[in-house]
Amino acid sequence: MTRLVVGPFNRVEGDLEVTLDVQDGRVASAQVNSPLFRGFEQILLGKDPRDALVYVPRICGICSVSQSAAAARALGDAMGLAPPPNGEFAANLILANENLADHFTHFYLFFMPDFARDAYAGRPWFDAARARFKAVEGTATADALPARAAFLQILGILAGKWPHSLTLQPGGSARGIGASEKIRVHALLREFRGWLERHLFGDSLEAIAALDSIPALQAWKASRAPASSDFRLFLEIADALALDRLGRATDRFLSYGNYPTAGSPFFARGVWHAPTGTLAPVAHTDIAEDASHAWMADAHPLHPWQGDTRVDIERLGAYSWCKAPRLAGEVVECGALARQAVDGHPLIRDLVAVSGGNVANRVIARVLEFARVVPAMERWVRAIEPGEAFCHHGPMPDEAQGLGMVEAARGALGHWLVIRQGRIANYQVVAPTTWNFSPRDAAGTPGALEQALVGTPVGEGEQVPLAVQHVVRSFDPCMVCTVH
Amino acid sequence: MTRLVVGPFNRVEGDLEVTLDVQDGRVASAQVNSPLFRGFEQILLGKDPRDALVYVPRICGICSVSQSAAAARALGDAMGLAPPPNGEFAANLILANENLADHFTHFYLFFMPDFARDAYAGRPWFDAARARFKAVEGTATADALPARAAFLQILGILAGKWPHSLTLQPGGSARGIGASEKIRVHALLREFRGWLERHLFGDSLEAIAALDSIPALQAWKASRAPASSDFRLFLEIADALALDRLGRATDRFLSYGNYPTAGSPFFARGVWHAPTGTLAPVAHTDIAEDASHAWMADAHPLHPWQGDTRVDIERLGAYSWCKAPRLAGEVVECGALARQAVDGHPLIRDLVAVSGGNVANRVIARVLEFARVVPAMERWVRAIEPGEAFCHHGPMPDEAQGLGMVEAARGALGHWLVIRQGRIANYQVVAPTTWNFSPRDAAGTPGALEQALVGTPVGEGEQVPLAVQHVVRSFDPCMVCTVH
Amino acid sequence: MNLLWLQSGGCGGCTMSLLCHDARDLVALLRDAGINILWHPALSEQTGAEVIALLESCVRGDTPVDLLCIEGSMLRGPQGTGRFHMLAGTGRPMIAWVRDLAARAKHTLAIGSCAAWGGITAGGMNPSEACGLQCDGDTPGGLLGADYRAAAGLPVINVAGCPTHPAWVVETLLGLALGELDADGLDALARPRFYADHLVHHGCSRNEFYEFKASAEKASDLGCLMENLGCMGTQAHADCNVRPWNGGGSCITGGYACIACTEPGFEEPGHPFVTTPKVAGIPTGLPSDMPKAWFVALAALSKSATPKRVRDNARVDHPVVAPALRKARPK
Amino acid sequence: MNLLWLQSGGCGGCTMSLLCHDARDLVALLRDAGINILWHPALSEQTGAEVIALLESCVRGDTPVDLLCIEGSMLRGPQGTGRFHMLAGTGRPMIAWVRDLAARAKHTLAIGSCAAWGGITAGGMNPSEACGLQCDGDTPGGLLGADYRAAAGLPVINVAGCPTHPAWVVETLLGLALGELDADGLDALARPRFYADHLVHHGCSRNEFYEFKASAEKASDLGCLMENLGCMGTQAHADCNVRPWNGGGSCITGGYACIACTEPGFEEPGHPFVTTPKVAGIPTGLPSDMPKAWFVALAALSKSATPKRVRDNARVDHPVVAPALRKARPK
Repeated sequence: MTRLVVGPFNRVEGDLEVTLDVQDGRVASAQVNSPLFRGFEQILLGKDPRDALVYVPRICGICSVSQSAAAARALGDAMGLAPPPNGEFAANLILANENLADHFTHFYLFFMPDFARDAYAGRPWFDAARARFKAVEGTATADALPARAAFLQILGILAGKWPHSLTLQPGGSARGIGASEKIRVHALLREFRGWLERHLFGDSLEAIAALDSIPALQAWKASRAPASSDFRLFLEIADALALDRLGRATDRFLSYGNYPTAGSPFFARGVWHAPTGTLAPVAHTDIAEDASHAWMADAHPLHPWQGDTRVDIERLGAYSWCKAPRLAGEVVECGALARQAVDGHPLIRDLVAVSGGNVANRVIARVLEFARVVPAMERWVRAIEPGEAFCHHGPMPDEAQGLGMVEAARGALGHWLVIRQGRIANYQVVAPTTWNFSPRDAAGTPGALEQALVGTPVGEGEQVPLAVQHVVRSFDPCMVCTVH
Repeated sequence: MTRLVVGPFNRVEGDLEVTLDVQDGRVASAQVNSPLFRGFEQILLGKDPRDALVYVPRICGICSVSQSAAAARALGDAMGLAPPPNGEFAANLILANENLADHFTHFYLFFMPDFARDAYAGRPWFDAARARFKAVEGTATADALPARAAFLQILGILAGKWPHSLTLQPGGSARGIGASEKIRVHALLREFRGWLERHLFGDSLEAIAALDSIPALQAWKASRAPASSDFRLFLEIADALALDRLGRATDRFLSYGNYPTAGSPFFARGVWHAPTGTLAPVAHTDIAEDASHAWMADAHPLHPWQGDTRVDIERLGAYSWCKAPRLAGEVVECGALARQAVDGHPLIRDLVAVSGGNVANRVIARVLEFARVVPAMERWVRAIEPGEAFCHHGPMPDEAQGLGMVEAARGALGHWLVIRQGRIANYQVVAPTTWNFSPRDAAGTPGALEQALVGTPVGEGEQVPLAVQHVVRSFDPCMVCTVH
Repeated sequence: MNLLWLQSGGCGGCTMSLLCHDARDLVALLRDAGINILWHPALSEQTGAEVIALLESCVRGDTPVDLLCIEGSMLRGPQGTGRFHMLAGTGRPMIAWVRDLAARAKHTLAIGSCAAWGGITAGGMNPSEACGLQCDGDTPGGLLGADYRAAAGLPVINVAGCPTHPAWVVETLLGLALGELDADGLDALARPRFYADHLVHHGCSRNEFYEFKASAEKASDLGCLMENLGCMGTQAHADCNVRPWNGGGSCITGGYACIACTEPGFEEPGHPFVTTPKVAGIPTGLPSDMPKAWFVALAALSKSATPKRVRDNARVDHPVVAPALRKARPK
Repeated sequence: MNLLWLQSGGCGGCTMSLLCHDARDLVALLRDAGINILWHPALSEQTGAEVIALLESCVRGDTPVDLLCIEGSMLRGPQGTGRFHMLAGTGRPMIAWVRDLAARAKHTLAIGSCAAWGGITAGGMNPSEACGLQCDGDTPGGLLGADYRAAAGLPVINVAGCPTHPAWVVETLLGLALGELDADGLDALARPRFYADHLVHHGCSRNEFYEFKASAEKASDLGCLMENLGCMGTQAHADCNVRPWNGGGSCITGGYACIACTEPGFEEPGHPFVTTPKVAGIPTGLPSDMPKAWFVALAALSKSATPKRVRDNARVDHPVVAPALRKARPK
């Protein structure tokens, strides 16, 4: 049994440390820690509830809008406010812009560069991968950065700046959008669509979204040369490296649903239980955070509304700053794969049914969301009615509770808010990667990544096992969200 | 003898009409007209001299800064003002930015697309040329437009906007530049340099500037595949089409010199007499405009200070709104080729010595200026001293004369100003294309283009002979400058 | 939608400006919105006869013209003959072509102040008898007459400016293509309101100087340009500072005053462009809907209130006094 | 120059913001200025042991560190142990690594308000004992001490903001690489003056509303945000409106107030962020060097002079009254 402490783990958002017990060339046990603790939940205590909109986005720079959206929804829940149609469209566009940008960043900057490592030299796909995806040096970096920057100009128009915008409000959007902004956003969306169709897919977004089964996906991949588009190249690499047999966790997928219009979400909410192929509703009351292996006091599971964040640095048995959220006591996985599975996309359901949650499927689901969400964004922007209200207003109650549930890029994000005497009495955030990268709970059950890593091959002499990196990064982890 | 009236002649700046007498598959005679007359010299009469800075840039959208610079220098000359060092650097940067952008626009948008015409289908270089240079559709358009836009952001920083900036003043620049602007301009220059090195040359600018002879040029061209860079592709095409034997005019080259630092121009002023290989100085007093074949009254040659622009639409023998400027009575050619020849660049001198002014050489000279001017711009921006003055000020005299001589992208631009009673009494502009595309003078001598077109082959059934287009566009004509 | 672009009595600067659009792929952007470029003098391959054939097809109605973009003034001279601009190769006045094509167009756009009002070409004594498509300066009418309505029912859309901002053109084109731009989107002068409802003054980086009436006295001074150097930003309908040019510039950041190039008659302000007409020391040009009396009072008061930083920086070409650090939080 | 970038008690937003730089090729831009990225957590390939080896090499001085960029707060807690952030895989507090590396760096940059002052992480009662590299809020000192000077002689350069603008970072890096940024280029808080000498208020598109004290009353209103909604733009040292974000946005164009994220202590304004503290109806936060008396007078008078257009538009989320047309030239 060999113990490897892998860190710093980069090309994730934040600082990540993974401790592995390796035996017979495979991971026998894994413990995950985000070594950074800032205490946002403590910072928020006693603040004016609206100030949460300033603090919580700064939990994370990469999913700033998601946190902001969740906070706005929690506040809206507490205040009894819901956005008008324009507010919904604007909020959807803002959130979708960030979420897709996250996916884009993950694919091009965080995930794919691992296939351009010298360790893969000699593979038939390596030269193309290296030329395209080599960290910093590859053409993808030079192409992707401006594309991403241009795409995020949508946020510049709709939310002023990114990260950390205050545009999202409990009652909608603080930014009235006129015809000019509509046109500009539309233009930017079309431009981004063009880039995706040209570089990522080599095909129309609709064609990608229409892929409805594994055979269809395979057929699409075979229709052109692997290097003809980035996604094809990934599929080529995934097949070659059998990524579909790497990083499987609990196959229980949680999605809070997202992008509501007139209250109806574009992506459905629920829990997809892959082994049984069943979809169950989500009751937030089933959620409890267990700090038994965290450097936190009071380890027994608490619903976020009762949650308490107090540090106990000397806690025995603790190895993480991360609490262990559980849904009805179960470990779940969240993210694009969960979203699409819960939403019932046929390709994703097919993939999950065959191979569950794994490195390949997670990436495929993430990429699929480009094809599904961009067209939706085009519809949302066109639906905006300049001149109509974008934001509803209302008083802040002295006593209230609020819940904000949002699908961030990486999955289910929840904000639980308690207001007493007009001030924040409790504010608990359960972020997507908190679900995915949680430590063991009181029952000793490892978190999703901890489970996913078991069995991962470790090469001879590998200090930082590549397969482990693939698995870890396939979740698109954000440690600053995980521990806040 | 067939007469062809070619027009509208696009991918030039403005409206151009060329009347050809074709004989034996070649042009026997050519007459050039800019069919648009606006009367700027009339508009300016009686105005406050400073207003010239508003009006004259709007003679032309593509060389707005050149006109502005010439006006500023003429006013400076009249007021006895010269810019401080910072003013010189700023002005150089502003002018160079426009000039290089003009070259860039000409090469990618105006000139090269002619080689992507179906008429050249079948040529070994055609596919690459079509994919790259096809008007609107070619990759060059998609690549070049953003590159040009980014490059012109230098003007956004230094002059507020483009075209039509009032930043250039008689005493320097109205825009104080700080460290931040320096850094940004430098970054934009480096970015543009990167683009040029990556797409246009496939080599460093210094390497290009260092090419000192035809053999060196040929060797450089041969070192890589023709399609490896746009310039190589042009060279390939030029060789294939013997462009060096197309469009030769008088081989007398006029350059007013440009980009002064501490009064010394970066490019020398003079007249290069290719046949004799001699360089002569320029005396503006040798300049006279002959309106004998223009729809103008009072056709005899006049020095611009005495010039008068009065329309005579019924003038017999007139076929142009363009006057015929002559230097000591001679037809001269101006532009990049002239500048580099006058400045003594060895490659250009070599080329001119061998084949004179022709389509290929003009393009080569223009492209060469990227390699020579961009590094100079980098030096100018670094030379700026934030905090030091950028503009000198002084009173406008009631009675004065002023002369502004500038090298626009297309060549020698002169503004002659007479002030009486504090108002403009006379303002005469002799633009580069006025030199190049002038009609016959009183002596019947055709202008430079008219001479260059003689002998150009005309294909069977060609209504708009391709070779003619090559020749015409090789001059990078601007008809709105020509006739103003 | 088919887009046909013609240039006449202008400088071509509006096209040059358009080509500075910050889109990664401008052509693709237009194409993506369903806009097909029939012919553009700077971009299209067709030259000469090919162009003439196209124009004639459009005039005949064989080729639909959805977006007729005219850049440059309509030169009616000399003596209304239009001969100051005969379309090359056709021997026919440009104004004639425009009239014919406009009759066929679904939308007719005047690109730039030249095409909108006559613009700079109408300066001085207007030697070329320049006018706009539907305005002659600030007088309705122009080449096509005040009553002209394109096939879609809208008047000539005056995307005015000299040059016109690339985004103004693109958004107008996209707006028409996407059906987002209708009569309500045009101001009284038929300018797209998405930019014309702004004032150049909005977002001007010299706002603090304006607030304290700390004014530039000469070219290169940092202060507000209104008091002495002729800035008409408070009257000019454009968003040049809210939506800057060329990556972040504007006339004012370039160190010179706004001359209200989007306005009809900008070419003849009645005074030297870069000077401010005054009566009794008070600029005659004021914020477009602010009474002078108020301006006088405010101006005097705010001048008195000018912090040294603002006052000093207004008169130099680079900031010499930095804003104060906030030492203590407000109570 | 070698650039080493480490993240600690922040959100990574400054990196995310940097990657939004409008350069066509950001990496090439840096490379072009001679900047070699040794390691960046979001961009570099090296993971785990490779990184640790690199850091140790830098600490030893074997690998020169010319530009040490630190993003995120320095977490001294709990009880000064720094255990709230142990660099993954090293079992060593991040603050220890930073101290060692700073001792070797030619230039040390605090990227973002977290690294500069402690920033948002120091909010509330500062549970993590967060501080900046050389400032603890608005108190000099921080992790490295007030006396720290990098090898080149400059103090920690505080490229503060939350996030920090991509151009601020790039220009600072380029400025150092090109030798354009020296001590004179830093303000009293060691922020680069090219942005810190501006106020957010400069170039704010709501300037006309500010001028007439026509204020927004609620989120989404178009008016000036200072009077009611907590905008600190007149005090915040940044050029967010002069040099907008993400292609043209800013906090204020996004519909919300500037919270002065570039300032030390912005995380605890002493009042709810988007509200304006007032005394006797007068906002306590005024333009940083403007006497309140003037504000009172100007505000009163300018409110009286407010055109209906400005007054009405201030309180809606889209313009409802257009600027008046200028019917005739001023005399």
